[in-house]
Amino acid sequence: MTLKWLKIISAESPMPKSIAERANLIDFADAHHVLGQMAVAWAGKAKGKMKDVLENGLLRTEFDHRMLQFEMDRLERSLEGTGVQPVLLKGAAYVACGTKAGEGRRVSDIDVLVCENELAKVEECLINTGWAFDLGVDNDYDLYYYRKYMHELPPLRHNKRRTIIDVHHSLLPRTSRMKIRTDLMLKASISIEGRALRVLQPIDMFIHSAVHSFADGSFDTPARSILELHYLLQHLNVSEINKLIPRAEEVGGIKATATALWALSTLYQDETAASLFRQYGLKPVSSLVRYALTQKINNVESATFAKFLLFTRSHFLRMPLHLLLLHLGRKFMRRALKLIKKADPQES
Amino acid sequence: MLTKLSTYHHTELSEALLKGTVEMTLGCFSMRIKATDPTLLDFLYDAYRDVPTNLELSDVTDISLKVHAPNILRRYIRRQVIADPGFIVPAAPLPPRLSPLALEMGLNLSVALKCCRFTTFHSAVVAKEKGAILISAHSGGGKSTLASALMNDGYRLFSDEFGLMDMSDASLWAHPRPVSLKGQSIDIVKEFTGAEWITKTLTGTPKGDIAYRRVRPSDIEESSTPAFAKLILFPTFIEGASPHARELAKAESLMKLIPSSTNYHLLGEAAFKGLLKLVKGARAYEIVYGSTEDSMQMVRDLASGAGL
Amino acid sequence: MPAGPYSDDTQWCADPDKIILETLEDVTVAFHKVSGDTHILNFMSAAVVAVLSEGPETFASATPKILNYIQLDEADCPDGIIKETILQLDEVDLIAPSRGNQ
Amino acid sequence: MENKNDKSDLFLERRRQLLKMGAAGMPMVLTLRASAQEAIISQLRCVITLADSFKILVDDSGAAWVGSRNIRTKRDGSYKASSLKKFKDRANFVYPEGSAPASYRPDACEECEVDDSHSHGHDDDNWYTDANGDKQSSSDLLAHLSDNNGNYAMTDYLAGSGDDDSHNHNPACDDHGHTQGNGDCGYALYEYRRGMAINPGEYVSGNGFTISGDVGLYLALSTIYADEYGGNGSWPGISCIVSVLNYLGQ
Repeated sequence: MTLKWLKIISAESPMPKSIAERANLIDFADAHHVLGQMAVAWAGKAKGKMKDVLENGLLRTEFDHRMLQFEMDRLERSLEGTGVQPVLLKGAAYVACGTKAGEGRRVSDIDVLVCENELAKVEECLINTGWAFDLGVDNDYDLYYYRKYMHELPPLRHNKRRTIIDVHHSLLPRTSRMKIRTDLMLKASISIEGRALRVLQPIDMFIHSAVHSFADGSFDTPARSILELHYLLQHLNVSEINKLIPRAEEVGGIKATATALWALSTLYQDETAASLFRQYGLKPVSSLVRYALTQKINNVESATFAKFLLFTRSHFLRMPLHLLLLHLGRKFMRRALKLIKKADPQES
Repeated sequence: MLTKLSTYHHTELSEALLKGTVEMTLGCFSMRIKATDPTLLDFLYDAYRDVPTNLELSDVTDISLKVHAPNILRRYIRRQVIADPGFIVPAAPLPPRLSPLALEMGLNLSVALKCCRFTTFHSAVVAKEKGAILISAHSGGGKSTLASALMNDGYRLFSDEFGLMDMSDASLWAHPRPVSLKGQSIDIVKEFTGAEWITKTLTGTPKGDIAYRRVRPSDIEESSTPAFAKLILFPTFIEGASPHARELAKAESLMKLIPSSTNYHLLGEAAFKGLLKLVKGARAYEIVYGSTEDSMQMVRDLASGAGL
Repeated sequence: MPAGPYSDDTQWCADPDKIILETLEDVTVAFHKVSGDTHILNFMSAAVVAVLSEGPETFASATPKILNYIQLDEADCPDGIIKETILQLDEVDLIAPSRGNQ
Repeated sequence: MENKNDKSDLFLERRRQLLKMGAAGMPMVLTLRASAQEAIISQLRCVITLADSFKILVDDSGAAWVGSRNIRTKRDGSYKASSLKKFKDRANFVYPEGSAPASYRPDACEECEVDDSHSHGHDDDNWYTDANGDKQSSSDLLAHLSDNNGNYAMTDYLAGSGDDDSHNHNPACDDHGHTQGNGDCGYALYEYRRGMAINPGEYVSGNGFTISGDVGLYLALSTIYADEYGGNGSWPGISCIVSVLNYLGQ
């Protein structure tokens, strides 16, 4: 793709004149799961087949949002009377609080954050109402590992609806080198009107999205991540923008935030991001990582080298070196689990 | 404006296929095809001969399909083709001589999973002026053979694979691609339609022999006119069985159609309301038959009973 | 399986705005607008939805109204079947505890 | 409210009967499962339960070996060459290059050149047009795996990418232009346990078919197997896979 497509998707640049380019753009937007966002941005402006094609994207995201709505209803029902108010994260949060980053966004599962001391209660309620740990996590040791080293319960899948919920009690794994002050973010979270659910405050939403895209995740959906960060930043008012960097320092998300601002200003020419970057004299990440990110957004298919770098990097950020050395080269935890188990018999 | 595919020269069609600018329109969907394989060219001339085609895109398309070797390496080592409707399909990579199958498979998947403007039922649809017959698929039900026989009985073909329902009024829309025939049904259909309407047989596919019945120019010319279903059939073919029909209650018909839809759940309330209109407006039967002749007599009777 | 905690004092109700009910011959079809699921109700579950659409009821207070609706006596009705039906409907959100009324 | 007088005794008797069945566990609500997931439906419903554990070893060319032997590892976490070789020699199934989808292939062990035009980081203005396009696959991965330098390199690399202090370092190559192997570059191993249930239909989504997770690799190889041998043979779960493919090919 070309970087300028991102701005066409958000309707900040005009539709390309060439029909062939439009067709390629549509294929790109679809493959990168941003066709629904493009449909919202172009609502009322697209004509002919373009309108039909965008409608396909819109109908799929409308479905996602109804499913999300239903799962939120079910979550509230499951926790009714417990007083626990989970904080919705990512896509679910954007959709639930009606921010622009949620419009037309695809959402496939629901991520929530609760206090560590509420975790057991939440687990009990969900298990009692038809949720079960998802396939693959089938023994006590795996469960133990999840609780000990990761930042969430294993994913729970509903036995009838087959939907997935991820319950986190920390925004990053305990093993992560980066320390994010989940407690501060939880404390500042705000309730959603009419619901027993909460969302992060807008500044924290941006910081968390940055952490998720550039530290926790491996920038797997670059077009979506960039648009998401752009909309989240756009949503902040002046006083929130002024607080963004100090808050990122406070909660320990400054590196990811700096990378996000760099990515927005370079890959999306986002003025707000660029001026924040200059104003605070932020230090970008290594050129190699920048190279990898750019490769990835430019050509997702052929950037396997870049992809590997990011994969390794995201794992590096999640685990201390001694664990990582054991883990690297596997996409899943199996071998690491066995080795840790051997090395640390008193733990199991 | 409407240029038939057969009027293009081999070289120009082949260049446009490589560039990915071949645009074909059939009823409610337009398709953009990109392909690197020459086998596909012959198949297009054979099966899509009369289809309106452009070699430059006139607009973006409902469906965008690339039929290509899975990766560069494989293209040289052992050439294989795979259909890529813009998402990853765990479909069996097929040897190049079966690229027509990859194309048809990819187009079917694209309609089933990417086109959301219509509620899509896995079924064949044929129609006359007074209304349409929707033949719900059911493996071994023989919907393609039945649809082919009905075409020879004066019905126009909407599709042998998809019932496409407009949710506002439950009207059915046409997307008349070639009718896919498997195994014995190739000869059965050849007999009543004439060998000149059947494409070359592809042998040794993962599903045995496959051939396609070409769509008639009349089916294509009328393909933007919708029709309302008057009759819904759920056929089962049992070798040697005597023909039998059982009328279904509306709720039964609804309960059988919902699981046959690829996107009913996705489309929500509009699909439910459309489906109610569809089942209320049509008589529905479960039919069992042992030969195409048997089934045709029974279907003719049911059709006239339903006002067709 | 219920969709969440409940007690004998739980006030149950159906929200007619969330559901489209359609009678096809002797079958009630219930479409849930949010989940997008289509449910087939028998006379018992259809009666529960109809009664709880009129206003919130507990298991106990709903029972005579439901029996009256289906024209059966308490003796005809196996123990617990009304409660069980309510919980099945709770699972798919065709009914729910009424908010702020617990 | 229904009209009592319209109801015959027989009708009420049927209701009593139904309630008894309800008390015996017959559901009072029937939910019609219809979704894009189950779209195409009955053929997609089969579930594979693995009768035995197995492993899939994938190299950077996408070739794959399927077997059940253990592959021993060295202290640093990399595979023992001899054990790798045994696994490959005794594999139950071998797939040629290009079989495993790109996302499952490990990175090749890089060959690097000492050439400023190919090093990143020294010229920040150019960094993103300066593509590392011509990486060469290593011809002898095993040699790298047994090279201690690889471990040093990985540690160094990690520091380089994760730590701001050394962000001008190019971790893919060391300063001397040596090729570096890291622990498992060249091979990735996926394990499938006995008793694991695989539902190919779940990999159909509103968004299309997705090849994801460990199961995705298994599905991708299964389709290649099906292409070669159809529903016959001993590949685990092949008949279910073929029934799914039969729909897809319809």
